[in-house]
Amino acid sequence: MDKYLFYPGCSMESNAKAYSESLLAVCEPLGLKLEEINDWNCCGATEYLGVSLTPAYALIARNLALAYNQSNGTQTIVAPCSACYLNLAKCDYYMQERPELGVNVNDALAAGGLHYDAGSLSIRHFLDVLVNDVGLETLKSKVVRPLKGVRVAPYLGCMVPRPDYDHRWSNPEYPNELDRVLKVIGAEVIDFPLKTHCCGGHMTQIGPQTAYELIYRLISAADQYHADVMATLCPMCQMNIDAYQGETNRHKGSDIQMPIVFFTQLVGLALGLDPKDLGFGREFISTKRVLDRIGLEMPEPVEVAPVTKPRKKQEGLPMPRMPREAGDEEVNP
Amino acid sequence: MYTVPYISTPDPTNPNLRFLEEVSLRTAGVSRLEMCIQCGTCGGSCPSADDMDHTPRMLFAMIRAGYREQALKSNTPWICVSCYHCVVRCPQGVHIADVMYTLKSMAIAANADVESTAPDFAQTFVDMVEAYGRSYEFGLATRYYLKHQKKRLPGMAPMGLGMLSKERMSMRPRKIKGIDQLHKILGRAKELER
Amino acid sequence: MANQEQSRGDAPQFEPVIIGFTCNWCSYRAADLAGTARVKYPPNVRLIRLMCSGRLDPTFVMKALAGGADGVLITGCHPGECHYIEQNYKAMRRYMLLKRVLAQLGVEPERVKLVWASAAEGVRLAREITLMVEEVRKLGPLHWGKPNGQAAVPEAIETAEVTA
Amino acid sequence: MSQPIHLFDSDDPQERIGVYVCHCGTNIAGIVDVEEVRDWAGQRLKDRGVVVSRDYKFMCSSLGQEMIEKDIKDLGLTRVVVAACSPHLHEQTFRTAAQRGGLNPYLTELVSIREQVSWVHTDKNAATDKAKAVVSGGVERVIKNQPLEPLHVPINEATLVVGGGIAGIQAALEIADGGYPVFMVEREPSIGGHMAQFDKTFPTLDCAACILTPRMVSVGTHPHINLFTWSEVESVSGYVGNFTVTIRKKARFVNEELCTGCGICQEKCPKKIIDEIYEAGLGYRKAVYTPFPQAVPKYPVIDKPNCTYFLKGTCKACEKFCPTNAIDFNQKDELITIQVGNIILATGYDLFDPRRIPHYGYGRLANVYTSLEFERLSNAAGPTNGEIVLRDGKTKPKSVGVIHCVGSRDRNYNNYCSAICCMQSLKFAHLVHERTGATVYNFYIDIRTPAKAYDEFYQRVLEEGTLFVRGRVAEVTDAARKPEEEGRLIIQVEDTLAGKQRRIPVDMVILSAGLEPRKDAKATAHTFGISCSADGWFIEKHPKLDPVSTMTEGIFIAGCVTGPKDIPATVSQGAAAAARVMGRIQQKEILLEPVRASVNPDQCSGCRICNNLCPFNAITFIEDRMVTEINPALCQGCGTCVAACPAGAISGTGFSNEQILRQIDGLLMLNLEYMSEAAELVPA
Repeated sequence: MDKYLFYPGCSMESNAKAYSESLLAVCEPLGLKLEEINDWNCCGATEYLGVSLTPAYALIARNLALAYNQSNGTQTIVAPCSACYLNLAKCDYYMQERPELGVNVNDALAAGGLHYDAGSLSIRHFLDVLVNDVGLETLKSKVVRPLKGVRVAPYLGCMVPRPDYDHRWSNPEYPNELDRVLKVIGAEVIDFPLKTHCCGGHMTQIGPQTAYELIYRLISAADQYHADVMATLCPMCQMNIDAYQGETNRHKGSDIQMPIVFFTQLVGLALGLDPKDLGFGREFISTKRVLDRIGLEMPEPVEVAPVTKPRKKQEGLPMPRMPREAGDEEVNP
Repeated sequence: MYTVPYISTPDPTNPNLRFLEEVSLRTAGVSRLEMCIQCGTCGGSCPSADDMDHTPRMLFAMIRAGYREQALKSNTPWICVSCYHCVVRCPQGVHIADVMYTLKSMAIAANADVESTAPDFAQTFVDMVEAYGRSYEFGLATRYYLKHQKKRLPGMAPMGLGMLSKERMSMRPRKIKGIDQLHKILGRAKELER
Repeated sequence: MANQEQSRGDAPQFEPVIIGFTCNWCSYRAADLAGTARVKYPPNVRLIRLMCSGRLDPTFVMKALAGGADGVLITGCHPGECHYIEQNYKAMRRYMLLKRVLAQLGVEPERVKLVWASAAEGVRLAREITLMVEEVRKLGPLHWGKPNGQAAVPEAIETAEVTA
Repeated sequence: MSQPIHLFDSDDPQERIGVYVCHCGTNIAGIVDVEEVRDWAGQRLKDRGVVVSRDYKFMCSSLGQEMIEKDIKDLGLTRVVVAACSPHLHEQTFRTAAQRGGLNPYLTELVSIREQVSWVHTDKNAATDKAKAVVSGGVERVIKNQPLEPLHVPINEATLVVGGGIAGIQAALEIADGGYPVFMVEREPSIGGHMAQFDKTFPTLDCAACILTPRMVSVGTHPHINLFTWSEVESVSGYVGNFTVTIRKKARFVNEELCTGCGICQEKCPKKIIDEIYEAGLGYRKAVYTPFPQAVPKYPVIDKPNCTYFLKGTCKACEKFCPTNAIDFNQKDELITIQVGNIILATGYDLFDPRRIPHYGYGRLANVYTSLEFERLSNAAGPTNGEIVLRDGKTKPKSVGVIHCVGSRDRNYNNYCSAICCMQSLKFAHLVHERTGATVYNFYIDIRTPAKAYDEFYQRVLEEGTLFVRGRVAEVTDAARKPEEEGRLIIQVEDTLAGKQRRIPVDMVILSAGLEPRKDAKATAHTFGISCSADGWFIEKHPKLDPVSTMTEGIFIAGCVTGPKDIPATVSQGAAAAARVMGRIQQKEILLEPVRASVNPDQCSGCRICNNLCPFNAITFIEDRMVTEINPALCQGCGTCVAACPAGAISGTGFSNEQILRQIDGLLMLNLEYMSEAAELVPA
């Protein structure tokens, strides 16, 4: 069983829960073992880099240093989230390209008793591992429920195939890895020209007009190609296209219903897993038509009443204070 | 693979750095900004160019020409969605996306008057991360929307509730164990940044 | 002679002497180009023209270090661009061997450097020279064959033979 | 000297050396204290044999040279050191001056104190000190210089021209017209090269075929040209003046003696194949074919991998209908060996494959064409008889976008400018306008029209109303955003002059693809023993002053093998290479620089370490005597074997161990008797 260090990233425990569930679910049948990096921290997404340089890279490098200490010969980190994958890879690369940056970052890490030699880990995306380590042949041999008749628009978004510091992908604009995986699991794969175009990223928050336009371009193109569903590998893409589709439609005066799921969810279906265990039902745009095609029942949509508890007094940041629960760490004591 | 860059980085101790050199120096990696041939591949590739004050290419020309104030005021870096299309297409290998990050951080440092709420969003995100070690979407969204986008709140509320009910957003933050260690690291990094 | 310049400077700082071996077709022309373009670099390097970096007999390097040079810069065409087709690869292999021998003799690796520079790369060559002079300056003098006779030449070099 | 670490021979013959330090106006004298260097050399190097040291404003002037000549005669100088500019500039000048004075020219040394001292340093003292060291190195080296004679090599009159494009054709015709025999080898069934595929040539717009065909016919019928088409060079041995070349003449399956070129076989052949080469994939040919009607020679070839008879064992339609029984299915490849004195390589270029830029859509979007495809499309003899139409074969485009710099000027593909694309794209714009009246957009980074009548052509295309958009195209897509974009190709670009991102819908896109070295360029370079850049372009002996020669004596290059060129430049190079070859032939023999390695058989231990080091095959092992020998005509003088010989049996003239070791001594001032004294010299 191949073992990898695993850097889930913040989204995996929140908005991309379906990704997390399905990814962990498919590892077992595919013979992959992921060992989570202990006490990893946020990679800073696209925000921290825009605020400062050294702190942003030190933030990322803490994860690399922790991972290296934990590596035990497992020199590969797998990151499923696009921004995390890019940031980890970028940090490793730039610490080499600009030795001064490497020195500064290690200076900062030393304050926390850590050190990282750039270049000592390889940072890979889960899709890359699936295609190149597990192999499509193996994947094919494990398919028990081919996704026959499901028209899928493969959608990778930006940050995984680009800028591709380590030349791991077939092409930064038109990579074929995701297409090949989807073909192997029996889906009808659309040659989707917008497969690496942008979903708008954080613009859904700060410049919604821009974001709605980008989301509209994607969903309308997928719709023109008669896709049943889009398959992605990025939490941000999934979130934008799924959760903001309603707003986009309202804004554009359109009525497109284009579900988007994580590719691991589709792989899980093909491997015969239960849709419920793969996070189906967490999406805003129903995936019923996808499951219908392969004769599966749509699981009940996940609806949990939000937990609200009284706020605790807190110093420091002007934050809504949150309750403390068992197993949770003290918040700003 | 990593290859040795040919372009030299400017001397940080030089008190008379040109704006271009300053931007290069503050960019991670080797920016290659001086290599720009103004071909417009970046502006052509940009998915959000329509909303920008200046296309990236124009912004680079402004940086070269030393229009510091105007460049830092430009909303262009804040509209950049980090899609890296321009980066891989740039015939001169300019690290465009990273230059955008640099301009953002310089604008924040210079308190530049940017017509966008993006700087505040970024700062709020960073505050959250620094407090907990992980991102905290609920806190971020609440604080940011209350401050800047009150009008959008009614529209967004159902979605927010949906996120909560689908367990895709948690109302409480998660905090890492090594938060003290992280604070030390970031503290030292901030010292070095100065 | 290594101290010649030192006696003249206001603040006495160590001025290393570096012998540079250049290829007639690329790096020597790069040095010419640096001149034509008036690119400045420190005067500590003295160049010797060979027809090809493949001509570099490791003995030359030993000889230069033994004779008082504080560093040796070996330059040649980029891999794949040798005017004699592939002889720079041989230079590269010899360089690797030479580095091992020198390490055994206690010479710091920074003192002997291999740099590729095409005929068009005058600026690059000047930069590499500048960097190397700085590095060697930091290391201080190599006490081989210095006239005050304190540090004698290790006997090993008299007999050291390195061949490809 | 407390440490006996240098190699001075006490038995050095006492040389009489003259040292000449040049001011070069203020070029040197502005930084280096020339008088001080002169005095220093005269005094401190006296014991090393310096009998005279002088300075002069311009040593390279006739007065400066005469000064050296006079000293040689009057003072009996045996060695000369000139400290001035780079040896690449004036080495020959001073050697000749010494020779006029009666000295062997190789007993002079020119050391550079301009390019390597005065122009690159600012501290006058340090520069003067370095100049002294450089002079000292030159003096030590020149003591060990040997009198040398250039090598004489006889020249075979025949020439091999590889490649039958316009460069090779021009070169072959020039030499053959001069009355010397030429062998021409061409890989394809016909000569003509890329030019035969073109429709019009810029900027005059004359028809390519009309100007090329007469030349091709001349080659085919020339009494001095021996043409091998459908052939490739297998191996080359020997050296300048005396090359032995083996040519593989591939089986044509058509007997050239009997074939009249009537073309009936092509008519009758039932097998139709897409022609990837001549028609650039846009048209068809038969399994027995000549690439085009004007092919030279006119004999067809049978394409064995596609021939029904070879595939299935039956058919033989061509054999049945051939009126002269020229079809011969039993033909085999032939190996032919020829002797030539010189070789001209004119193997041309390959077109950049735009499939490598997926966002331009070539291969994915039907109506995206390459430049070569468009050439065939607009060619009256092409697959559409010159109709410019979409891939459906009938619709005329209403708007066309021409994209410049595809695969050129781009770090991701090729760094260089492909030189011809601007003019080619302007030509496309003109042809589209003329033939279809469509709106034409040209997307460019810079318009480069730097040759005769080129910019005038640009003006003309502007007048015709072509719309120029300054901006490198970001992508070509069929993903429509607006109704007017539907079903069309959308070119997304920043119009950098307007500062706006634009999306321009068109019907057809033409990619002006760049030129690349032949895929097998490196193998070709290896076969002929010449050097090739990392890209794969062949390297000239000197990019400006000797652009058609290579480092390997007797092997010349012409046309696009050294980099992208337009037709006029290519033809000029073909003619230039021919002139160089004819000059050689007429000399009957050539003189080679005597920078060569040689083996002292008494010292050679026969270890054979050097045997595999020579890329020019100059080193051979003589089995019966168990020693290695070096062929001086093949040796190029790199010195790798000299450095490798563990017995020190190989010496390299001009760059001997003694010369270099002595120069090191000189540069380090070890030649001064006592180091302590040397230090005293320096004024405090």
